[in-house]
Amino acid sequence: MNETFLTITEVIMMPIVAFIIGLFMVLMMRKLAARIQRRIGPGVFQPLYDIVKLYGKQTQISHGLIHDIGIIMAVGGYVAAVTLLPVPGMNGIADKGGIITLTYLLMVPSLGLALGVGQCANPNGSIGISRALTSMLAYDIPFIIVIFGVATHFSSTSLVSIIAAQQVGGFGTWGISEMPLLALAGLFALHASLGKHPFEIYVAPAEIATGPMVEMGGKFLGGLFVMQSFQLYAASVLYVSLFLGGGENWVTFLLKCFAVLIIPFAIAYLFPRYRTEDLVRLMWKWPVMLALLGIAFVMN
Amino acid sequence: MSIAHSQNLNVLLQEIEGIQLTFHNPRRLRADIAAEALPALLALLRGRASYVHLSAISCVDWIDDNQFELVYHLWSYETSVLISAHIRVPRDPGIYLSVFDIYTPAAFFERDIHEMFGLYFEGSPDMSKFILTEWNGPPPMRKDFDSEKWVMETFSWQQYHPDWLQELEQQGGGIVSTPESIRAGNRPMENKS
Amino acid sequence: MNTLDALLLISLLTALASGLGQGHRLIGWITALLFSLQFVAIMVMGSLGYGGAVVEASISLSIFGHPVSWRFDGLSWFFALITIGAALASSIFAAGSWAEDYRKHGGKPGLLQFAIALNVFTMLLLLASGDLLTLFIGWELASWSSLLLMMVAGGKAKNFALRYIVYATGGAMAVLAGLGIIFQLTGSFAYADLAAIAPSLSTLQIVSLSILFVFGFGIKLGLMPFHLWQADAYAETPGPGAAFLGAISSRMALFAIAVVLVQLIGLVKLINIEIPFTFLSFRDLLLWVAALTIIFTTFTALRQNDARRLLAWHGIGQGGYMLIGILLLDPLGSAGGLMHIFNYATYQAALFLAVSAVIYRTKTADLNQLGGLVTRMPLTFLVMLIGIIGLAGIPPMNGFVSKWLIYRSLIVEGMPLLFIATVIGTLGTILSVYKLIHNTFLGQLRLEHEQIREVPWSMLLPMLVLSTVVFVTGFMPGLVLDWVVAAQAALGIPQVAHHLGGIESAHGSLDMIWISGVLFSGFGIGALLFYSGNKTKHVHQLDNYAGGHFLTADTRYHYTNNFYAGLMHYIGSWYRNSFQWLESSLVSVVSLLSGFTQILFHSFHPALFLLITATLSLYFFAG
Amino acid sequence: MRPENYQAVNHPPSHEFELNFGPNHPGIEGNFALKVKLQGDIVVEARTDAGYLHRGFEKLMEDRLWIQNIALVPRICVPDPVPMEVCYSLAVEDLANIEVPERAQWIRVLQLELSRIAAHLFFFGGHAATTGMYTPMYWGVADRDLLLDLFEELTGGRIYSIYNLPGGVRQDVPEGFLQRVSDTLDYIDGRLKDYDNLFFTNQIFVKRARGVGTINQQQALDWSVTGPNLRACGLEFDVRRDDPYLIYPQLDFDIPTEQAGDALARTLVRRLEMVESIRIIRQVIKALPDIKGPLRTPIPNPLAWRVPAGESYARVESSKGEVAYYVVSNGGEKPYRVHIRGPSAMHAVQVLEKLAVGSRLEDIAQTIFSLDACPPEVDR
Amino acid sequence: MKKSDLDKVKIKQIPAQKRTNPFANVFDEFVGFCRSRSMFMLHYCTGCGAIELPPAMTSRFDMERLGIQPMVSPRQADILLITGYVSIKTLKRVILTYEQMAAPKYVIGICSCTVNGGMYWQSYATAKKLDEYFPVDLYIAGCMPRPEAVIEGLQQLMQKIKANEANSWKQYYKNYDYFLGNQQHLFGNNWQTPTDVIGEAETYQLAGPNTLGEHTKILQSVQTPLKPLEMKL
Repeated sequence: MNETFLTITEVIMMPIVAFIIGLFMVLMMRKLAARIQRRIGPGVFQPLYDIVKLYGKQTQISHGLIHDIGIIMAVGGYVAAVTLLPVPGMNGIADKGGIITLTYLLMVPSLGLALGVGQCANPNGSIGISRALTSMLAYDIPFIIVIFGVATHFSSTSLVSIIAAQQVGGFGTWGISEMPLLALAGLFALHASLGKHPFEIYVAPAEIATGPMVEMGGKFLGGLFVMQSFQLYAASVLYVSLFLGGGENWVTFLLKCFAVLIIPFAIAYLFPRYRTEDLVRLMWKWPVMLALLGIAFVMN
Repeated sequence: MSIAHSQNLNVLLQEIEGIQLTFHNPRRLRADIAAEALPALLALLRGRASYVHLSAISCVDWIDDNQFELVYHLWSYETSVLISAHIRVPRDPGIYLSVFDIYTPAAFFERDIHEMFGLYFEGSPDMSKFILTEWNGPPPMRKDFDSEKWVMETFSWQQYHPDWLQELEQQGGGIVSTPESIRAGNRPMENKS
Repeated sequence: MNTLDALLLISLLTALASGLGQGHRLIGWITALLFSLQFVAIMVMGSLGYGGAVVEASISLSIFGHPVSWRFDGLSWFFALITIGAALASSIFAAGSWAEDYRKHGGKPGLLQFAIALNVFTMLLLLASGDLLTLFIGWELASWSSLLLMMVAGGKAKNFALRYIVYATGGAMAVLAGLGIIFQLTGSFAYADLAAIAPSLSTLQIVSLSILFVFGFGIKLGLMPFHLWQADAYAETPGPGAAFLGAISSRMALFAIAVVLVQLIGLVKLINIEIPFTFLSFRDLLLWVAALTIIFTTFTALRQNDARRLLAWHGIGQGGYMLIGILLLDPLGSAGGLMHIFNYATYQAALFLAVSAVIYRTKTADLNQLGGLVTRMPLTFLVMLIGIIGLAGIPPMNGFVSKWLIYRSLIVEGMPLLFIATVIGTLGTILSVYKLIHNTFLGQLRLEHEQIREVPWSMLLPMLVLSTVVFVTGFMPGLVLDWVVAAQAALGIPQVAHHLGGIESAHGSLDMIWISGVLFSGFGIGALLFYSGNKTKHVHQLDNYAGGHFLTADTRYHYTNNFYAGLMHYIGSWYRNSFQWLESSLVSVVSLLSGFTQILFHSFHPALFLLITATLSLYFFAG
Repeated sequence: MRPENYQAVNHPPSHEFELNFGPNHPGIEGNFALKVKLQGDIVVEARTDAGYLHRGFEKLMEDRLWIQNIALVPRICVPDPVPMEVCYSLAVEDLANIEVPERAQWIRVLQLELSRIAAHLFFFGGHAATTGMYTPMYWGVADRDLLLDLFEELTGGRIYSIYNLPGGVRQDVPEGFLQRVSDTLDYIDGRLKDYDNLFFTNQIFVKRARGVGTINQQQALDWSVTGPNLRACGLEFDVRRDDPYLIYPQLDFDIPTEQAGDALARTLVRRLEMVESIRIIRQVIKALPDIKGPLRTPIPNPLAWRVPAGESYARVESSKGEVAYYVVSNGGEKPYRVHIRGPSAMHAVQVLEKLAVGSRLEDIAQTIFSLDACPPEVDR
Repeated sequence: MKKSDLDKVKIKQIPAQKRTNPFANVFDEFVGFCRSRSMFMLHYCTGCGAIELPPAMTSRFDMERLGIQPMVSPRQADILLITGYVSIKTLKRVILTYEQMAAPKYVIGICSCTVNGGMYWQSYATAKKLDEYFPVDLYIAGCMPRPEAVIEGLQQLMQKIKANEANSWKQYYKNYDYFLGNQQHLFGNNWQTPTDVIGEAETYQLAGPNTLGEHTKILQSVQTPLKPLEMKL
């Protein structure tokens, strides 16, 4: 009973923590972009202001119930997913799901968003979703190979035991030093899963007018902003848990999380976006090759 | 070079009946011809004299003569001479032939002229409205359409009368001319002088 | 008379009643009632699902001196439950308004009910088989009765059904030949005798037996090179029939494979047989056939523009998962494979019924001519939504649990490439099911569909019940896992450790109660956030962003055709080059063969023809 | 007057759907629209829709004095307004037989070329943004701002300078201005390397732009393509050299060309043109201090100036292509007729419609931007 | 309909309302502050003034430091920048765009043309007084205003929003009849946008005595009903 109570407390706490960290990750992204573009960039609380403002809109235009439900699913899916990601001191329900569950749970928000966008009856949105799903197909294949490699290496699908195994011997037992090829492939997949340039095919303002977001205003867009901060958090924490030994304590954990994201962000603002098929080709070529090589090393 | 070439061109152009050539300057040649002869001239210029570039088709509304003047500006990249072929067509019924089959870009200019002047080009690929899709009035570029009158009937104006301005005006300052006074022909500068 | 007798008797009665009373208006409801009686009967036998003792039928015959008998064990019960459940749902769906509409358009709903009832009866006979002879008899009866079901619609469906029976006859030949070999070796058709000599079989014998059985049964399952008949035949069957066929019919092959290959011959032997010049064992070959089935059919489904065909193609692919699961043989994988049969049946039936409901209202299944139906048929949408989440294997629906077991098992067994193949299949599924729901229910509503309404309750009820099952068994997979464990026990496979919420294991467990709970509380938080904003105002679809332009009612503003255009620029050429080449070559081979067979078939008396072929093959293999 | 109807109609069973690019769309340049019909992501039909920026310039100009119109013309092409002023002035000077003092001509060239560099920087930014690359846009627009500062210093206006009048230019270059121009050019010259690394040789950009919206030489001539777009097809035509105006014949500059005729070639031609413009301006900076003389040929009372009857067709090479003014005077205080030939009128309508058909949805925006069309030139 | 009748309608400033609950007030102020610090402007270049927006947005002046970002679709945007003259054709799109934006929405008229037609006062193609057709919060005069002026104007708007004074969007609902009348005067009586302004006003209790009137009657008599597609069982 006591254990259940503790778990429930953690399940409540983890999304809140994730959201706050996620906001700072969004801020870091925007600041980094601004610095590369030789600007000052937004203020510290800008991500929060945006979200509060969007939720505080007076008129909220919806295209129907599914439009609403889609956003609820998109936000809710991430709220649930982050409880599967162990952070220092809190395991949540990580031992009840494992990475495979997490991987598939992370598809719930995409599905929710896809449903909501579909209801809007805007072809821009539909094309955006078709591209988003295509890119998911593209980056999930290397990602899933990476997951397989990590799970095989640590002979567990539970993130808790994976992290514990990595923390045994410091840097030497981190995933990144034991499986560098998989870590590299994972970084590719992480970058693509964030949907930043050059993999930003589904927002593509000049082509499909921000795609899925096109009919989203007010709290709908606010939901997407919330979702974005969760997305950044989930992606970086997952990567940290798989390859960087998770968090020994909050300081190193946060350092690692933010450091992981700097790489894709720094690349993102220097490249245009790929065409859809080029993205698929790229993701199915290099990361898959790297990951397969990595698996070959892991399994021997 | 252009002078030497213009000799050849002159010979060539004599094939067109009733053509009048005037050199405005060495690179500007004006050709006045009858409306019926224009397609032949253009075909000749494009086919045999390297005038591949249709720079523009201009239309002038000579309302006093009750005629539209159409000017076809043709440019040759080889001879560097611009020929402006002038024709006149009657304002009523306002129909002329399209030269789209000779010069592709003519489609745009003809569509534009049809929209702005109401001059219809037979054989042009698309004579539907383009720029003025939401305009119901007469073709606006005709000289008999008074834009200003239409504007005065349709729109109202911002009231510019802050208190300090009213005071100034009582003292004889401020803006003394109004759109009405300008329309009446007295410009502010002349007023003062 | 025991419960099995009763079940078979009711089933026979159902078939007879629906066959005799075809013209009657109420025959649909009567059949549905009889199906529910069957359902009660199977429930009475429920102890089988929890490891109860085998139930023997009291009737036993002797054919040519070989005793034949029928009996039910955990595995049979598991399959029978799905069969009767699917039949019940389809039958109810087909009983009410659907039947009237179908009759109005020249169909014979009574015949459809009869065909389903006959299918159920023959499949129960197959499932109850107590020896190889009854297995074969049941197999043949089931094949021919599904032919009847496929032919109900007439017209184009007849051609597809004939194509099926050509394949099925080929499969039957192979099975017969396999039986011949076994009979040659053991001198009897009893399971026990085969199991007894199985350890002493030579490699060649095992390989030829396995090839014959896998080929014979695999045709019905739609395994890779022999999958071409299935999608068309299923898709052209009238809605509820397609739901029944799609849900369970081809899974009989899995039952047969499980019984013969896993239970009797023993899969371990196949693992030990190396294929020369490769790293693969014979089982790996079968696994790869299954994996390729998953990938090829799933990506073929992605290209379909007809809702029924899209689902039917997925049906073939999902069979691959089940086969992989069963062939994996470890507790997790086989549990996943077996559980997937149940899960798949529930959501596939729900999906086919939902598509039938859409067809019932709109008269089309063309994904390019639908759209925006969610406002008109919200419950059907809900059913389809739950169905596609299940089919795509996303939590919290049951499809995820069985797929999780298979993935987990593939990781444990260390089979990376197969794992990747199954995941590629899942991802492809997500893509195509979104296309299905988007093109049908989301997007722009067409004018001709403005006035349509939700389907009547007789049709909604089975759909809703099925989707409830999809959800509940996803939430509490332990319910099904109990039965799966019983089936595993019947097959003699080590049983998976489970509880109500899922799987407990040292290296990563699954607790769906927690996960669903957290997911739904996540949705709750999302909803809380969402409804903390001001209330929403719903707007018309024309009040939409169109680049700042006014959207006109005559603008077609629904993106449907070539939905994954970007992807197709890359893999589209693969379809053309490889898939189509494969298809066309297979089709030409098959048409050549079938033409040849047809000539024979028509020139001889069919029975004689079968006999001759059987004797020849017996002679060939035995001699 | 309702723009569209909302009366529901039955849609024929078709696989095509429509998308509106613009007027409010980041994939369109300015206030302009392109309606495309797509099958999957392939365009099967494209119709441009212009007139959102229509102000009736040609009508307005008939209603205003010769000199008043100078304030009007730069507004016809906002990103590159100077050629409009110069071209109108040239036409009027030709009509009125006014000789422009040499110093004024040099200053005009200086201003024209500065404007060309500014327009090209703006173009790169826009083109990069269509491919999702915002950094060149942020850099390019900011660097363009330095040139706008120069304009401001020279003319008083950042965008619309109203600096060229019939007869000459309004005022002399300020003290130290040429040095500042020179410094700015040095800066931009140095920045070009960064742009090359970031944008022009960026592999992903090259991959995306190559083969997009290809025009071959015959098509280019048939469709009256002009300016950099024409030169990207390998045709070395430039109004500055072929139909020279001002003091261009005295200047030493090359006309860069590319062969491919696609979006990449069009971008690279403009990149090379910037270098040539810098070269020209350096020559102007060198020569200008030695050229003395008045800045304007005085014209009679500009408010009652009657230009002799006649007609004139003046052409200027702007950053978009050939700008031409056809001015007709009947000897009155106001022009009788002014016809403006904006280069984009060809590029943005006919050429775009033809290039868009058969192209991919991904490439539409790139096609539009690589043509560097300026919608107000279409609408006028 | 006569124009003189239209001019008679006086538009009153709507005063900022305070709630009685002090916590609600604090909350409102916080939301108001967030609104002022996060303004998404619509990426719509209606006229030539748009040329000064990229400089204001990009590295030199960097609007994002004030929380101002360009957005693509009207649903996402808070500010509609009317950058210069609006031709009649554009005006229709602008009105549609304005109605599609989610309230609170703010309109800034940039350039002199939006005030009174500017130098195109004679033109048959451009609308003259922008605030006849929908309420405008702020004008930034100039031809064209420099980026500094644009940012200065935006900062003034921020102050107004923070003080809860930028409520002009409510006027559109409360005086819809007046604005619709002007629109009908220019576009003709069968003018209709796909948006349902009256319905919105009623849903959000923004309707006032002048929401409905003779012009909305004309609208209702000619309009094709565009009711939302509600779910039906």
